[in-house]
Amino acid sequence: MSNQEHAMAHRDDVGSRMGMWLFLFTELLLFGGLFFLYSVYRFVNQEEFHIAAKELDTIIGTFNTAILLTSSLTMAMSISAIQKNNKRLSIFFQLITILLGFGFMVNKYFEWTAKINHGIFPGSEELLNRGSGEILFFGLYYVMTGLHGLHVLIGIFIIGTMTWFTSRDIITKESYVKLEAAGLYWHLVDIIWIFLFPLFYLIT
Amino acid sequence: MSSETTHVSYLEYQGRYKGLRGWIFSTDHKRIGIMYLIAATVFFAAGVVFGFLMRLELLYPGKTIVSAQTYNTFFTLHGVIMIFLFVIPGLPAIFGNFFLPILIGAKDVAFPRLNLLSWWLYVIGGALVLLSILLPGGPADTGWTFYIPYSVRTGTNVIFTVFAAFILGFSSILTGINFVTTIHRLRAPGMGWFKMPLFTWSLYATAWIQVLATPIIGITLLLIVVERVFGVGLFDPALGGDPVLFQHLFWIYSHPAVYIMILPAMGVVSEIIPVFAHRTIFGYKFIAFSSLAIAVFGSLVWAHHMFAAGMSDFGQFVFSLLTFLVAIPSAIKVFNWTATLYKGSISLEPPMAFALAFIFLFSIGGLTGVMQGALSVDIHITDTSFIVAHFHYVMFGGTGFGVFAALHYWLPKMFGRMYNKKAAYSAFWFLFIGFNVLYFPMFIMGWLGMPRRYYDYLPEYTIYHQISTVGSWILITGLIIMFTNLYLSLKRGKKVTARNIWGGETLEWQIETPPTYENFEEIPLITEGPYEYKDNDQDILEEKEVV
Amino acid sequence: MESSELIHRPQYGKYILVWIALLMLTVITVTVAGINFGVLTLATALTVASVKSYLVLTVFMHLKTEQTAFRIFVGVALFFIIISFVLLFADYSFM
Amino acid sequence: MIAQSVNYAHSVDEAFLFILIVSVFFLVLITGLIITFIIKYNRKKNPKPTNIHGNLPLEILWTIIPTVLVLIMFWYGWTGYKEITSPPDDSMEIDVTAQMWVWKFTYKNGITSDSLYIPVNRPVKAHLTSLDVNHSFYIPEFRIKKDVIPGRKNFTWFIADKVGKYQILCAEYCGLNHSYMLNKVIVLTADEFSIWMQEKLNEKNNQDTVSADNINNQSVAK
Ligand code: HEA
Ligand code: HEA
Ligand code: CUA
Ligand SMILES: [Cu+2]
Repeated sequence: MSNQEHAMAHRDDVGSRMGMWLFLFTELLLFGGLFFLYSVYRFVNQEEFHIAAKELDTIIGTFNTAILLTSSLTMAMSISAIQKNNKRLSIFFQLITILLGFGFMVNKYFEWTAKINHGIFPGSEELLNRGSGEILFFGLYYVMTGLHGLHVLIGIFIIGTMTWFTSRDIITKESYVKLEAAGLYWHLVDIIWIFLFPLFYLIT
Repeated sequence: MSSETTHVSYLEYQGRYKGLRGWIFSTDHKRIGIMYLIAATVFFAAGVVFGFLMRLELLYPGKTIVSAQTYNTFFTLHGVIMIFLFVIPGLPAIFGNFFLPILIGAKDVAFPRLNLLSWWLYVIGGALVLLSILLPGGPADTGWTFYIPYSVRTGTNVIFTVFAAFILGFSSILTGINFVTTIHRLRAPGMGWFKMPLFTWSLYATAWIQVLATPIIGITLLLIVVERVFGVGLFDPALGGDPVLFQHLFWIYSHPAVYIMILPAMGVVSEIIPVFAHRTIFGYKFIAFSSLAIAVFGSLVWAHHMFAAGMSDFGQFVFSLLTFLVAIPSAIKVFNWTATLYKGSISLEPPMAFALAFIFLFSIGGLTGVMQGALSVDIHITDTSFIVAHFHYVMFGGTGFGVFAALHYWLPKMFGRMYNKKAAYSAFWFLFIGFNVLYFPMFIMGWLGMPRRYYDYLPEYTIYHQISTVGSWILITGLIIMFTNLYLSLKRGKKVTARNIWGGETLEWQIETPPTYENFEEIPLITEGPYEYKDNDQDILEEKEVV
Repeated sequence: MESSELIHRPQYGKYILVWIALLMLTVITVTVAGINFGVLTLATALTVASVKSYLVLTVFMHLKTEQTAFRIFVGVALFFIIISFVLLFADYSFM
Repeated sequence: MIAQSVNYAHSVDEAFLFILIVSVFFLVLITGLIITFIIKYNRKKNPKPTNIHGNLPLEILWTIIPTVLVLIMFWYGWTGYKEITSPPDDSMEIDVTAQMWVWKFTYKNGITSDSLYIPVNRPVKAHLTSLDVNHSFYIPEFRIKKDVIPGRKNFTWFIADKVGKYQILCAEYCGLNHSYMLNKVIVLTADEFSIWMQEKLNEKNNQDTVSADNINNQSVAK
């Protein structure tokens, strides 16, 4: 498109990253709204939040934290690799990142189904019989981890696209700002998990 | 690129696509601005019709033209359309898109394709709102505030409307991201922060609010959907939720949003006043910084919409105090604009008339806003038509007249055609008088205890309602004259080729009329501030003379 | 782009160190949560989470080596979240 | 100005009046200046404009003056609000229940009523409960309004100081018949009020006995 000419006439990597950071803020505040909800409800229903949190599996949570942290590492390394012009290694790291992302989701899947099999899901009879604090806790649990899971899936998709770009030499040593942006996104998803984890699994 | 193409105006320029597709797939900021103008006008027309019908209904107590349910959907649609489809995107998306890059000496915004995406999201969101009218269940009847629990209980198409607002939110965010990055990265060489035109400053402050506050309403509206579809109890009091918390989250965005609406209009006024006073602006830095101050303070006062909801006393105290402080930067702007007229050489062209009307109407709106900030007073007037009057004064008298001013100021530049000035003046007077006749009685009614969102009312308020309805007819007459005049000018108005129609000193007046596809043949080198008016004989510098 | 070359020196070693630190912090926070500290539990959990985020932000996300504007941006965003939070609790903590 | 029929109405109105006066002053000042400048520095009369970039003392002046004024306004509003929210301990307590789209008033002795009957010059504290969505309890002449929100324990209070009938409105949008969710406060003298209450009590006792009779009759019939 000739329109692109004047946009592409000069490339501005700093500008691209700046745009990405601004977008990350909107993601952060999207979750921010949920964190506001969480903190108010927790403040009002401290006891019941404690009781409810006991039912979440700390081991799965910890395991998933480790997975995401590791995936952040491989993501960062894939950028280093492309900077060193090591295309193969970069793709390798990206694939590992994707794999870890899927691992995270598989864990999530088992965690959620276990809860649902215990009859704990929004609107379930089991849950409605409990105190309102517990209803809120699990409501928030599903919404927040659900939204986070959705972001992991989106992240996987984006990184997948980047892998494809890398293999097609669209992302190269000279021009890798797209990969950086994908990385920023992935790290943000990680940061959100860093907060979700203690707030849901560790407050027993 | 050959020198030939550089001289083709953006209207005639042929890219990869031709005809209509050359517009709806164009990433040129100017074309996107025009497309926003067209789309916004369509949605705006829908909003106006609902407003007009509401006034008709209120002409007499009891049923006049529609049922209560229909009336309730009217004010909801009216509010949603006006807020999310008109005043929020209005100035930034139309005139910001068109002029921001030009004002800072750039060829386009930082992310042209994102810009196009944002337009598409806008149109899709708008279409969803209109679609909700046609679908079974009927349009939402919650008011534009979507307060829970009612918004979860009603059987109407709330999900649609809410989802539309969510999409529109993202459109707005993308515009914000684009503008912040553009202003940081694409200023022409030499254009320091304090050489930027004030419209740019106001867009910058606005863009930050768009980026930071909008996601909060995004998630809040999404939760309504989640609550309705999955029955997750997050706000439902039956499940332990807190409806007031919903209000907090709603207003954390929606109060700053009112500054998304007004800041760009203030920017427009700051452009127009020095041009038509033919002198430099008074207190440039104060106006620039007050935009930022409004953005910052504006984020801290949201709960003044909830003074009757039962917050803690400490909450009431803090939010009331902060509300009063947010009035100060606005006051600073008003004083500086007034001072800019001093010792000017004022020509009252149509844009100037609208800009001055803006100051007057916005002051009334703002000062009544200050009344609402006072706790004891607000308890009495909250949720009455006093509030309705307040926000029409600021949104319509403020932003609306700001848009009118911008239209009359920039349209000749955008299309190279001049409108009929006589018609413009008569439209102005109809609008100005009609406006006050329409909304001023609402202050009185409100103080006397007429609640808002009332389909029917007690007989003692009849007279005020009738005056108000007559006002709406005057206003709409003005509106029709104005739009007809502007529309006709595009078809057969006098051709304008002069670069500088009004004698402005900002960059858009230094390029061709209408602008070429690339805006600038060569990126200019900026050496001085935007409102220098070097030709004026005496050049009194800062702090030399007391007014 | 000159500056960005300079900013993004490949640094596997540093990344791995950070990764180890992050895992250790996770272990710490999980262990601490096991012991009952009362009110302090939440405080420690959040402090550890903040330290972890700081590491991710500065090293993985290169905030440390980006232009100053980026750090100001992050400051602005955090300020907005924190002040909103504080004001929200200006209502709720005094109910 | 709207009738004042409650103890603190005057302080609300005073705050309003103060802000109104300041506002009118500034509005007139600004409009006046604008019009004067338009006339005096018209293009025809004053073809040579003068550039004035700014004036620091003036900026400081017009920042400080509004700030001070605004703080005074705030204080007016806040002290008035304190009055509105601090009921005396000996208030008569009434439960107000809102439901789409009716009000119900329940007295401490179990008597219920559709309109709010209260004695004059006696503090009344109204506890507000909603059975469905948000409503708002509004009596313009009393300058009170408080949202009635499900799951929240809101209250409001007042001392009506004039006998008479006043309008109750619902001021928070609550659906179809929001604008018909009206009723009256009927302020009676202390004597009238106890007579009314006595009648209500008798009525209730009668009803109780009548319904008790009904049940007896039915069981007899069986
Ligand atoms: C463009 C939009 C816009 C703007 C700019 C404003 C500006 C302001 N608004 Fe308004 N407001 C709305 C749109 C806007 N508002 C809307 C839409 C609602 C209702 C939403 C709903 O419920 O549906 C609302 C409701 C609203 C309320 C809630 C009322 C209620 O529901 O109970 C309050 C309360 O404090 C308020 C206050 C203010 C204040 C203090 C300002 C200030 O920023 C004003 C500052 C300006 C001035 C003060 C005037 C200029 C200055 C001078 C002339 C100098 C002299 C001044 C002094 C000495 C003070 N507004
Ligand atoms: C900018 C916002 C905006 C605008 C312009 C208007 C315009 C009008 N409004 Fe308003 N109104 C709202 C925003 C707006 N409204 C909102 C948010 C609510 C609250 C909804 C709720 O309670 O949930 C409301 C509610 C509301 C009510 C109260 C309903 C109730 O509480 O029962 C009434 C009643 O009369 C009313 C009347 C009108 C009329 C007659 C018009 C107009 O029809 C008058 C005619 C319009 C014009 C003459 C032109 C204006 C032109 C422009 C602003 C610029 C055009 C430029 C371009 C398209 C480029 N509106
Ligand atoms: Cu009840 Cu409105
Ligand atoms: Cu507000």
